[in-house]
Amino acid sequence: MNPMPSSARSGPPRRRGIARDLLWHGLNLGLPLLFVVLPILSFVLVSFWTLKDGQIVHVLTLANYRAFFTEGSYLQVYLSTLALSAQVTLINVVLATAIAVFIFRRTPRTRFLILMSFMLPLFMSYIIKIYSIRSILGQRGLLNEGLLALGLIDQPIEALLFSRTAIFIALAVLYLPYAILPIYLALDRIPANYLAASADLGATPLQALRDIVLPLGRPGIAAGAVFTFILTFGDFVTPQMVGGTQGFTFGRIVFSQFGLALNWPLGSALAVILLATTLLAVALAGLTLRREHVR
Amino acid sequence: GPKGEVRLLAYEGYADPAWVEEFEKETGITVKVTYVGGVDEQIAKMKASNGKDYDVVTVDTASLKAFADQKLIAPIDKEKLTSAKNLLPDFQPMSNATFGGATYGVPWAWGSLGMVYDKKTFPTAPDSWEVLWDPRFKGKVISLDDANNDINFGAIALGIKDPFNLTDAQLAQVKDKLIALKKNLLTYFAGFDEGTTIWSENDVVLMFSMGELAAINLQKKGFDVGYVIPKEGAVGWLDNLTVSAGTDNTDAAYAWMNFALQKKIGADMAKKYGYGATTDAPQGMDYASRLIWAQNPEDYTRRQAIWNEVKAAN
Amino acid sequence: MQPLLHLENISKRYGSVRVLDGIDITVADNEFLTILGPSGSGKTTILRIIGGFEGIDGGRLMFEGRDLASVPINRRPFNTVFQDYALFHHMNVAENVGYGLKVRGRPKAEIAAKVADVLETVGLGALGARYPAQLSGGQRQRVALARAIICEPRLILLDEPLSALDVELRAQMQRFLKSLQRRLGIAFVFITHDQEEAIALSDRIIVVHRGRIEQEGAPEQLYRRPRTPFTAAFLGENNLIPGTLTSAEGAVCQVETAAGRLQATVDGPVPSPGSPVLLAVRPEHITLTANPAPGALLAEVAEIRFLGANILIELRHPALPDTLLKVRRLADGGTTGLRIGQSLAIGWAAADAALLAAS
Amino acid sequence: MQPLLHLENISKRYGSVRVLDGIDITVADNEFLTILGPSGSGKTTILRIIGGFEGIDGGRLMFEGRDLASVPINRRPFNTVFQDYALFHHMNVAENVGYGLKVRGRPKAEIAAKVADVLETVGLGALGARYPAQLSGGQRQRVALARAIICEPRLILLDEPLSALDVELRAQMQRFLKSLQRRLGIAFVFITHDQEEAIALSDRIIVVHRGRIEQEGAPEQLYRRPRTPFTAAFLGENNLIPGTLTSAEGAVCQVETAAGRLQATVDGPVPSPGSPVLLAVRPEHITLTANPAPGALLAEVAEIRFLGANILIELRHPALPDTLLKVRRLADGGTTGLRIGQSLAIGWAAADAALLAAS
Amino acid sequence: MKQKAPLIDALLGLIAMAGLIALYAPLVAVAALSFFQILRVRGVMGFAPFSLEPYVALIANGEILAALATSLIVAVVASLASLVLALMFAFYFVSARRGFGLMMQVMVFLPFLLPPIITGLSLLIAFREIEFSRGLATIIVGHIVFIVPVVYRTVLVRLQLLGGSLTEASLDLGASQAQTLIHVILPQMRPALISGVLLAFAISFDETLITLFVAGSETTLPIRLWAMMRVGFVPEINALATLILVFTAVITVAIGLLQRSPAGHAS
Ligand SMILES: Nc1ncnc2c1ncn2[C@@H]1O[C@H](COP(=O)(O)OP(=O)(O)OP(=O)(O)O)[C@@H](O)[C@H]1O
Ligand SMILES: Nc1ncnc2c1ncn2[C@@H]1O[C@H](COP(=O)(O)OP(=O)(O)OP(=O)(O)O)[C@@H](O)[C@H]1O
Ligand SMILES: NCCCCNCCCN
Ligand SMILES: [Mg+2]
Ligand SMILES: [Mg+2]
Repeated sequence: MNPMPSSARSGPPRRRGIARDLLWHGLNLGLPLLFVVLPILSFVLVSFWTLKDGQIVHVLTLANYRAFFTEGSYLQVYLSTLALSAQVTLINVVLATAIAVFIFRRTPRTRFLILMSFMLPLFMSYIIKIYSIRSILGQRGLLNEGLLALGLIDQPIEALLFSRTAIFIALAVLYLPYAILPIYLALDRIPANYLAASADLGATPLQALRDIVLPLGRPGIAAGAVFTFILTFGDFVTPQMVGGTQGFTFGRIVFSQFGLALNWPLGSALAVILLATTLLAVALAGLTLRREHVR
Repeated sequence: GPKGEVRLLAYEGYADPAWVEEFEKETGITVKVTYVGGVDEQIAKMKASNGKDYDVVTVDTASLKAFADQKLIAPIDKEKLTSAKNLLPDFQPMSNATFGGATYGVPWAWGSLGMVYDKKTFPTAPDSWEVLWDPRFKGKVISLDDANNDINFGAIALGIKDPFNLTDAQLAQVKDKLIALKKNLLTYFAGFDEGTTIWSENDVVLMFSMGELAAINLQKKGFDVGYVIPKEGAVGWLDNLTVSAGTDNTDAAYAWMNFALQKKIGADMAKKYGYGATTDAPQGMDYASRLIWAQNPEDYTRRQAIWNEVKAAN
Repeated sequence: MQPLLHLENISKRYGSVRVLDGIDITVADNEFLTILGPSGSGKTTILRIIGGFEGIDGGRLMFEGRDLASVPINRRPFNTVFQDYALFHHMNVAENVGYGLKVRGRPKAEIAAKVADVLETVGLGALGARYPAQLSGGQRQRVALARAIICEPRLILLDEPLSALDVELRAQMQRFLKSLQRRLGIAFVFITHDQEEAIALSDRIIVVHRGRIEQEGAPEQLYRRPRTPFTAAFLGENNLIPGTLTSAEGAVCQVETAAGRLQATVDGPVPSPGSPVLLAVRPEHITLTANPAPGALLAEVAEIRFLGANILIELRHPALPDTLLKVRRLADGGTTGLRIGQSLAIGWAAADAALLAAS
Repeated sequence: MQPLLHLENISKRYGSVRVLDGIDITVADNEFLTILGPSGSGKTTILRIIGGFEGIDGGRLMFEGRDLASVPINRRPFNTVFQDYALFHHMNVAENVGYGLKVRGRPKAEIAAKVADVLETVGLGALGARYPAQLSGGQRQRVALARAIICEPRLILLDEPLSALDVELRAQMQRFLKSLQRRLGIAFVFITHDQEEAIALSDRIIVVHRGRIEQEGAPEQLYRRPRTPFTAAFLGENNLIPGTLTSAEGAVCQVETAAGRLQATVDGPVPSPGSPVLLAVRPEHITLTANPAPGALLAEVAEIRFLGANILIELRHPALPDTLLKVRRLADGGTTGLRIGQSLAIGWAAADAALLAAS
Repeated sequence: MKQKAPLIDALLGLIAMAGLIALYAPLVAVAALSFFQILRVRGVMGFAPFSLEPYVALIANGEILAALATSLIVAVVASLASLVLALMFAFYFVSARRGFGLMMQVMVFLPFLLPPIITGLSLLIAFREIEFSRGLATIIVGHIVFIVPVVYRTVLVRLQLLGGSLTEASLDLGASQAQTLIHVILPQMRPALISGVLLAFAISFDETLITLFVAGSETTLPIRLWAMMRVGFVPEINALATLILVFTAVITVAIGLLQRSPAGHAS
């Protein structure tokens, strides 16, 4: 059911002048069209051009898309970035769901504060945080030095930084709050008496989690997954800074085409591919929500 | 921008607040500085706005031609550049910044992409870039991440005489060389600071650096490091002051350039940031003659593609 | 014999509001117990405490002699039909109903069969695939009922489970509940506002008032022998006439009222003469005569209300201006002659007038 | 005279399910109209269409001659008491009740005064500061009621507004609604499952069955003269005996049934002899005699159920094995002698047995 | 009522605790380093004694403070505007015909789905084309375009779970759509709105790559940091980051305390 009854669906009648109707559609379709689609559209066009001797050739061709599949290491980097983001998304959604459920099980009074304590880290610049993560995890970083000083180890642990694992950890930490918030907000709407009823029917807390909490939290979980996937798929700064020689990702390749390489056509095509990927992720998340029966 | 304003697109350290303050007091022109992190962002930004957002842009000699070809910067009007006389004689001809009969930049700051080494590990300075490939130092080497300069560096390390005009065969050679280096690398880094920070937090003994500042900063932090230009040579970079093609305020642009090219400003920059000034012989930077001064390379696009493959290689 | 369930001296507070006070209730095996009381008297709270949804501030809750304090909701062999149904909106009717079996790990085929069976019983055989949002109020209530009974618990807690059903369905569900009780030996704790329903279904009724137990007993006993004015007025209709006790001869007392001296029968100890009392006469026990004998109580017909099977006649006595005397008659044509304004003699057998201590 | 509200030939579908079909209802100014029907028959849907919450698939909705199609919910001079209350849980009771006035921009003082007044009326004077979650079911229902009436709309739509209230409160609210109707000249469209309530309150009752109107009329008329078996069975209890019409003399007909030849009175056109009919006798119209005259209908007492003011006696006739004949008596002691198993003669006046065409 | 589940709660608590530690470790390190700077003597790590020097230096660093001010203005305006827009879009999605809603949704989501450089460049080119000079306004627009999808999603999840009956009741009582929005819908969505706006603020406050392009000569804090990365952060950056965090925490706690819902505001 819709919070706002409307005339458009088979809902109740509602008087609204044609002018108001136009304004409403205009605002909602016009604004994004003007500020988003039109500006971006040119890049889609550019993606079908090519570069020859440093100059753009204005002839439509699929060359850039072909290049993605056949030349260099675009496809390989794309796939490994995809895998990385998928892994981070998976682990973050699991963690964020656990944390959201944890918050949900607190008393109503404390929930908001706990939630906010998970959001607070977003207020520190991620660049500073990455620097900080590095100075903690470095071979001569705070962690190693601390452990050495305490005598817990006698050689610095080497493997903490500059590896795929490091990227994984850093991305997970940086983007965890983005997953927690939507999931929690969905859980927060679960009627209290549903839990009473499921317990009454004999469900263990775990079963209640499986049958009530998680299904009803699904829109939030999907949103959290989409956030995490998209943000990590596009982020090349973090991998580059903590990933060592493994820190090369697809976003970086896209970015590099717009610098001195001046290869906007290829860059645009790669961006379109990135867009298609993220769109697909959104669509997939949408699919899991199809069977949504709202009260 | 408004008449009484000059807009700079610059790197960190090229518009010190003290200078800005002095300039504003002197001329009544307000200074607006926009900092960028690298030349890639700079050119993307300039291209998308046709240079209309800035009056003065600092561009290094290696990318000047690209900026000029894209019509992002305008030729220098030497008449208006009254401070040109302050330039050291070496920089007076501005030859690096001249092509197609026009001069596009005024030399402003320079440095080298040399090697930083740990003095404990190397009681005497390594004399060849080859040491970076030495398996003994696996995982203790870090390298600058810069498509163009890394290829220059690879070519230099291979002993190629003209690193700016590489043949296909040479490029392939350089690529393999750089991929081979990866095995020894702990990581790449992107700026002076990243290099020094990573050095100080990890067990690093060798660095293909972004310049003198890396060594200076490490020494300030208490690390016993040295800076050397190996026998193969090293890229010398030279950043130029240029006038944006999109400016509608040429006078203010020249006012800033004339102000910046004073000897005292150059001296202050050298002191504060460790860059070589073009108006004053810098202390300790006595190796200018051994540097291979950066030039516009044969094909940026190509180089970017190759560099991407290097970085993607396993 | 040990009761199935024993609420011992339970008290409960919400903040500073005390909603239950010294509640003591036993439920025997296979008993149909109804809790009756005005809105806000604490009925739902009692049920929620039994179900384990609310903590208590005093007393104990014993099930077959074991303290339930440490038994979590899902281990209590009870099921509840919630006042607001609490159907899972993301499950369809069949899934809702089968949920209790599913969490017990029963095989799918068994669940499907039982669900179909129970849905048939509550008259929703065709609606298994619907979602709660697609049901009417009464249909939802039946789903809630089906969901609770499918597990065949030892005790079912029902909070007004039939309130949204029409008479026919209601009668049918009542029969169903009774048969369930008989067939499965389940005990019921039932909340209803419908007194006929309470009387018809219950083995025992507990009347709750302001968080305390007012009176309890078998339906007929409670109806016929209320011991407090509250019970007298609350369970079924009653005519309450205030007065003063003048004398008593055995159980039969003389009461001085504004309308004159009236007779009543007391159940239990006789109050001392001179104490204020209430005389309670059921509307169906009042006789009406058109030709009054001398000295008879005369009243004037104020309203005649057709109620279907019954007719309610309201009469005004000049000495009792604040209360209308209610008289109930079968709508069998016997009252056809009555007219508003008509004066009638009213009377009742002394045995039918109960004497209560005024509170 | 133009009706206040006119539902013209309304039909409504949910997907492929047709829930309303050719519904035609008028509501007159100041009328108390009750919609009665089994669970799921479409009552709530009718109310929601009037309120503007549901669109329609056919027909028109006219208010004082104007088509309401383009009038949004908030401009309709109606207020609704929802079946699930729909209280704003983030507002306290007073804020909930005052909401309609607040959005009309009334001054705070006026709102406070009116809210206090209305809360007093529904017996919640002290609970203005509570939140809905802190109320009992019945208390919530009263808040919903208070919230709807405070704006004094032209028409109030009530979806089982009294179902969660106990008898006493219910009677009090019924009186209150009636007085409201009289005092403010408001019209009511009322849904209830309680037939006594429907009969007592309504000026007119509409019986809905499977999305169609079955019959409508004044309560007594509908009760006494049902025209379809459904109405006969649904509104109040009835004993329905199937048979075949053999002959008719005026309105009085002879019906051949399994239990023998019986008499009934037909309302309206007489069916042709030989057609299958139902004979409907109300439980309160059946007389019981211990000493049967020869040829009398004999039945055996199967159950005696005490209902409070009434007693329900169920009898079994050997020729009618599937149906128990229900007989209602006042619980005034007149049935004390009855015992289960006893054989009695049953009878009724021909005028009290209605003849219906079997459907 | 809450079903007791000590084991599950312990496990969840453990995860939450681990999450908090992971999230806060970098923050705590930054805060600590703002008071105790790392000092290495010949490569061996040590700490300088406690000092407020970075804080003193921060007060004197006009450039950074100006960048901070710009960032604050941008973040406040952009997050509030995003909230309003996100709400509008969410209502549109639930009320308009499905096709229109999806169309709007895809468009709104685009900037979030694309690499920021594309979003940044495309906006920059668009601004150039309409001769809209780059400045605070363009940064704000850039941020809004990027933030709206996040807030929209957050708000929509909540809105879709709201259910219609309270809205119906409000309209029934004569409230206009706007009144219903203000008195009924928004209060119900309060947690989503507050956290949505905080999230928006946080994203805007830290947005780098899009800002890089749409900025004219205005400099936000992240841009300043981005550029500073080349030569190194001055110590006052740690002080600044610490202060921002403390302020945010204080504000959040204050909101949290104001948020307290009425007792038992359960279902
Ligand atoms: N969204 C829906 N989709 C499909 N069927 C629906 C939907 N909503 C209601 N129905 C069906 O429409 C019919 C009429 O529903 P309605 O709520 O009007 O019944 P009602 O007469 O009010 O019943 P009750 O007395 O039980 O409240 C029911 O059979 C119900 O199952
Ligand atoms: N959370 C709460 N805070 C304060 N008072 C409450 C709370 N919950 C219930 N109450 C009060 O406790 C009393 C008992 O409530 P309960 O729900 O048990 O009543 P009830 O007998 O079921 O009434 P009804 O017949 O109306 O459903 C009521 O007066 C109610 O207002
Ligand atoms: N911070 C000033 C350093 C400038 C170095 N410019 C080198 C350009 C290499 N692309
Ligand atoms: Mg209750
Ligand atoms: Mg209904």
